[in-house]
Amino acid sequence: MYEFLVLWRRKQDVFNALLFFIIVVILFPLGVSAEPAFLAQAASGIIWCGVVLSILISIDHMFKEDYQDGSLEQWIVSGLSLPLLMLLKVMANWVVIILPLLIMMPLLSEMLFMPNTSFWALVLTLLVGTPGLFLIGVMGAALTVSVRQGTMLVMLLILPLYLPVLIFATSAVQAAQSGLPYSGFLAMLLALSLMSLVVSPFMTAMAIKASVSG
Amino acid sequence: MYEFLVLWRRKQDVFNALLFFIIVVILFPLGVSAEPAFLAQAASGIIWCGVVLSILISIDHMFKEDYQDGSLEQWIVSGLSLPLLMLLKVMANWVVIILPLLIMMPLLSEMLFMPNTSFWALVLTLLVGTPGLFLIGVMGAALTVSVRQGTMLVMLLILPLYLPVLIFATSAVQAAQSGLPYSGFLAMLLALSLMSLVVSPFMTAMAIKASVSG
Amino acid sequence: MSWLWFHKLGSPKWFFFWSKSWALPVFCIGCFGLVVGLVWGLAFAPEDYQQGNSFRIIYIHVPVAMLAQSCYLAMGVAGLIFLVWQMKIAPMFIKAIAPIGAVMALMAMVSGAIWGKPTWGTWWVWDARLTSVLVLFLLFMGVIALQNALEDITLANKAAAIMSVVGLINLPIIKYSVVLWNTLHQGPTFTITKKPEMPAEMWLPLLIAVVGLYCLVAGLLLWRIQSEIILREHRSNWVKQEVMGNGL
Amino acid sequence: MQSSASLTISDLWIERGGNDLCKGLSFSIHPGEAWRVLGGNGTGKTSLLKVIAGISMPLEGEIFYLGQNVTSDRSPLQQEMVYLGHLMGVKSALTVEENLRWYCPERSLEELHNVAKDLGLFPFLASLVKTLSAGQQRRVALARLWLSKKTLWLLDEPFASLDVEGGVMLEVCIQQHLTSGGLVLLSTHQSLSSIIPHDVVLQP
Amino acid sequence: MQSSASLTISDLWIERGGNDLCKGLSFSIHPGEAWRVLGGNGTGKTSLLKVIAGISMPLEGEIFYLGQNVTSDRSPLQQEMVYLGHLMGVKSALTVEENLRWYCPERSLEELHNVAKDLGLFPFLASLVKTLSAGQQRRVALARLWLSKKTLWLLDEPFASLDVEGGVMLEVCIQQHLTSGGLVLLSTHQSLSSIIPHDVVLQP
Amino acid sequence: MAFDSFADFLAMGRHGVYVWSAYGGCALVLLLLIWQTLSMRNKARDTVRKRFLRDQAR
Ligand code: HEM
Ligand SMILES: Nc1ncnc2c1ncn2[C@@H]1O[C@H](COP(=O)(O)OP(=O)(O)OP(=O)(O)O)[C@@H](O)[C@H]1O
Ligand SMILES: Nc1ncnc2c1ncn2[C@@H]1O[C@H](COP(=O)(O)OP(=O)(O)OP(=O)(O)O)[C@@H](O)[C@H]1O
Ligand SMILES: [Mg+2]
Ligand SMILES: [Mg+2]
Repeated sequence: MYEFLVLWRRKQDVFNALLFFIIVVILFPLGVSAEPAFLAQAASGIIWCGVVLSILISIDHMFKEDYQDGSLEQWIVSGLSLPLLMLLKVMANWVVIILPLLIMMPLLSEMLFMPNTSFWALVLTLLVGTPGLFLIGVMGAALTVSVRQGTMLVMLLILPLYLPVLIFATSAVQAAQSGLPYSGFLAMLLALSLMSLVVSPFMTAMAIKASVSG
Repeated sequence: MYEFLVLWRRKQDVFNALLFFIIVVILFPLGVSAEPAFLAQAASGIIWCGVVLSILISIDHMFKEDYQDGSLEQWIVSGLSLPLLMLLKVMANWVVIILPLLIMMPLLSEMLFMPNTSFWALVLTLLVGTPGLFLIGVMGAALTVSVRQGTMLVMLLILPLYLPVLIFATSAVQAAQSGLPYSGFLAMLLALSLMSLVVSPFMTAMAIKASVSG
Repeated sequence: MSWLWFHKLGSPKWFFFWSKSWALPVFCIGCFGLVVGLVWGLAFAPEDYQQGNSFRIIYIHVPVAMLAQSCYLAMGVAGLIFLVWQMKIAPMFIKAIAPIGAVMALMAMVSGAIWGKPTWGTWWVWDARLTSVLVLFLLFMGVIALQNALEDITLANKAAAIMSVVGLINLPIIKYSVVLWNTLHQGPTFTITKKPEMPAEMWLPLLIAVVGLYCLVAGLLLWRIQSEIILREHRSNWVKQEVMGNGL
Repeated sequence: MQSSASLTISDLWIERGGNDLCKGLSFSIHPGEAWRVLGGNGTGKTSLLKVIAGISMPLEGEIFYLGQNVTSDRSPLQQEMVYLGHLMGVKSALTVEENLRWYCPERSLEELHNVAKDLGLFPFLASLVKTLSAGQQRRVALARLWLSKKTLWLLDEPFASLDVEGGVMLEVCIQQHLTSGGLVLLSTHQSLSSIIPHDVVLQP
Repeated sequence: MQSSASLTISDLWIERGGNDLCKGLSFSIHPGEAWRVLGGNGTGKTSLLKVIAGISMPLEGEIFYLGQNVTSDRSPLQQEMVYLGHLMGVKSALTVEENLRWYCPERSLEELHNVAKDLGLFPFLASLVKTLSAGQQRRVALARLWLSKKTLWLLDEPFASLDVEGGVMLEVCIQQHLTSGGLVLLSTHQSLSSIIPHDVVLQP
Repeated sequence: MAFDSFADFLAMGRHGVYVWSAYGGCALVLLLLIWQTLSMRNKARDTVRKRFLRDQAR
């Protein structure tokens, strides 16, 4: 898919997404408290908040350029299945943004003094939960694509939908931390991701169509 | 100044900046821990991190549109003092984004169980510190204005420079919280803001010129 | 004093030929010094009574940490020179030194982290020195990312110079602020005013290793600047001659 | 009437921002015909083309393609149509070659290079589109026409920012497309060298 | 020679992306003269205008305005110049009226309204520019010319996306500007009705 | 010599893993940097040479 090509051209951005995430993770110890005990307790929450914020920021740009250079018009006109295109685009973005992030995870968990018990839970929640975040996010991005400077608007629309994911994920990690089973939370996350997989491509396609024809 | 007019047209965005900030502040209790004792300790740090992130996000857009519609070219050609224009633009943005935020402050400090002792310290640090954040931020925004999807790049460039402000501000609030004098920290913040006031407009103007002529 | 050397230094052609004769010797001296310093430090220096043999990491840790800081200093000065005098060589210098500096900062963090495990019990703490090296690393990465993101060469030159100067102004502030915020790390061994507290057998190899690494990096830097010059001045006749001959 | 025409617009009513742009507009395009949409600035040429392309919806009226009503489901039309709007859909972060391959993945690299040569883009194949001049960017978009095998061309001011040579090339290309039975609907302000006999005139 | 000419370009050498666009270009524009920059797509018309406007820098060469060397310090030139590029500097998030007031704060509201009437923009004074058609947006940018009292006009393809009526209006406006002693330098691909006797031709 | 035997030298007290991994990591990175620098120089020379030959051919 050429989507990858476009992303590859912007490999710099991918790299930047990663660095942004790292920076958020740095910001918290510095701004709030740097004591290992505090950080160990807050680590998974901080990482998840960082992930949510990076996704929010990168997702907002997903259709902006395509809108401004007229590519969205071309997609609509092309007769290809718009929902499918959306899905591919989301997948490409997910791979490119989340994968490097997962690779960084051991390093970050060390920097935040995260206990080993919860590390794998964190990785699992990220794997299962982030596709949902992306899928929910694109709906917002599609709705606001015709609004210049829509970043904030996207966030406003999306964040309430992100809260359940965030809550389930951090609950899972906390359960793992105290030695409880957390597969229930993971199942909930998976369910959320699957649900958005069903709903999101169609909603996104509809939103894109509405934005472009407006 | 018409800068205000453009901003006023986008009052939705201003409103959104505010809401983004509120959402960040909500995200943390949910993601990390909602215990009052924990929150009271972390409140000022969370609020400052929220402020830093909102400024980062809104600052990235500051010149994008002006670049894309050719206004930056017109500014350069107009023969007006570019550093002065930059300063005015920063001022307009600061007023529009920080003022509502300050108005929200009592509400948020209540929500995060912030002790009264440190409330005024927080407000003062925000008043004194945020102009510096804006002034530092525009330099990054000006440097990356010709890069599409430069958000992440801006953050990477700017955030290391934001750390001192963040550290002095939270130190001030923590000093206030434990009843110590914090005017020294405030003076440092003021010094930082003043220094960036001297350096930033010129650097920004230079960066804008370089970006447009490229 | 004549300013001639300054203008000469600014001319890529002059710099190229000047550096061509210096790069290899400096690099070799550097390698030699580093090897001598490290072998001495690793095998012959006495054991530290507190930390045992883990302290031997100092012979690589301190040189790279010092280099990281010096590289930023040099980069910032080059940026300043470019902004004030438009010296042609300065942006090439920045382009060449930024990756070296980033690597040095990274090595300082890695060697420090490995040292931290036996002495402090963790790989990482949020301490002033460590945080400021991390920030240093991010500043280097910022300059590199900026140069990569901007295709237009004149813009990339200016932007990188502005960024390095701004970082240079901020570096002492960052340092001061993090020191104020949290200090755990050891103070400096070498100061101009005081003699080191370690025994000479311990600090002498360190000094040799530091000087060696400086020379090694200087050699690398000259080579990198040379390749930058070749790429940027590819249309001038002397580059053609240089490239078609086998001088390189 | 509908049977012999490939594209039939019947009784179209378009409204933008509360103003009627056209009401009761009807015309048919037969194979080998080119139609020109004429009208001053703001009379609704772009809006009309967008409605036919299926990007926006008409208030009333129907569109038939090969006798089939495609007003609500454009898929039969879309597979045989190229639309080139004011925004050209060229990715400025990609190089010229990557853009062409993105739009015409079924064409061989050699074909792409030939077209690029014809359009004077060959030396710029590896340049990012955003560094090209306005006319060169337009040429990149036009390369799609050269390469496409679609029947219906909807072109919104295709001559904009092209130089004289480029304009002649485009006219020749349209002529060829018509002789091979294609349909062309284009909007323009320039007086073309009489290759286009049919006009839709929009009143302000 | 320099003394009688208002704008003198001497020995200009412009380079973009490693290619020379022009080398040793010299010409002078005298008061009351209009010059046209001609050349195919990508020959460097836009680049030339940008260099004269002071947006980018030439590799070599000098620019004189009223006998004064303004190559490195454009401020004397800038105060008497309007530059209209491919990007028009029109704020699409503002209404037409707000745009005009933004650019010409010294003009009265009545004058603005009169110009808007002339350009057919009066009904759209309160519409956001982004909802206007391409030609209407161009007209908003042109309103600046009508309203400005600057001497030197640098226009990059000002006729783009204007309809015939708009083009005639612009030509008349340029003519008036010339008779009042103004200087015009414009790039275009269209053949104008002979109002412009002087050409700078750029070779590819 | 601060060590009695070569094995002692490798063991570094109890800290062999740390010392040697630190040195190994740094040596690796340093060698990579040197290699990259030299290859960059060669690549620069080759591209310029190729460009020159191409221009000559035209
Ligand atoms: C990631 C972790 C670390 C980083 C980023 C770091 C960074 C630095 C820096 C920037 C210097 C200053 C070099 C100079 O300019 O003199 C330094 C020196 C030094 N570090 Fe570290 N360090 C780290 C961990 C450690 C650990 C764990 C130890 C041992 C307990 C240690 C011991 C020393 C010593 C003894 C010096 C020499 C002080 C001097 O002579 O200046 N460092 N380090
Ligand atoms: N930022 C840039 N980086 C690299 N090359 C550039 C840049 N801008 C322009 N060029 C190149 O300079 C040449 C001239 O561009 P310019 O925009 O001046 O042409 P033009 O004469 O205005 O053409 P048109 O009629 O198509 O508008 C083009 O070949 C283009 O590729
Ligand atoms: N999104 C929109 N919202 C409101 N009004 C719109 C919108 N888009 C277009 N219009 C209005 O519709 C009218 C026709 O616009 P259109 O772009 O179709 O004109 P056009 O014939 O293409 O003109 P031009 O020759 O200038 O390109 C204009 O008056 C414009 O203000
Ligand atoms: Mg139109
Ligand atoms: Mg042009």
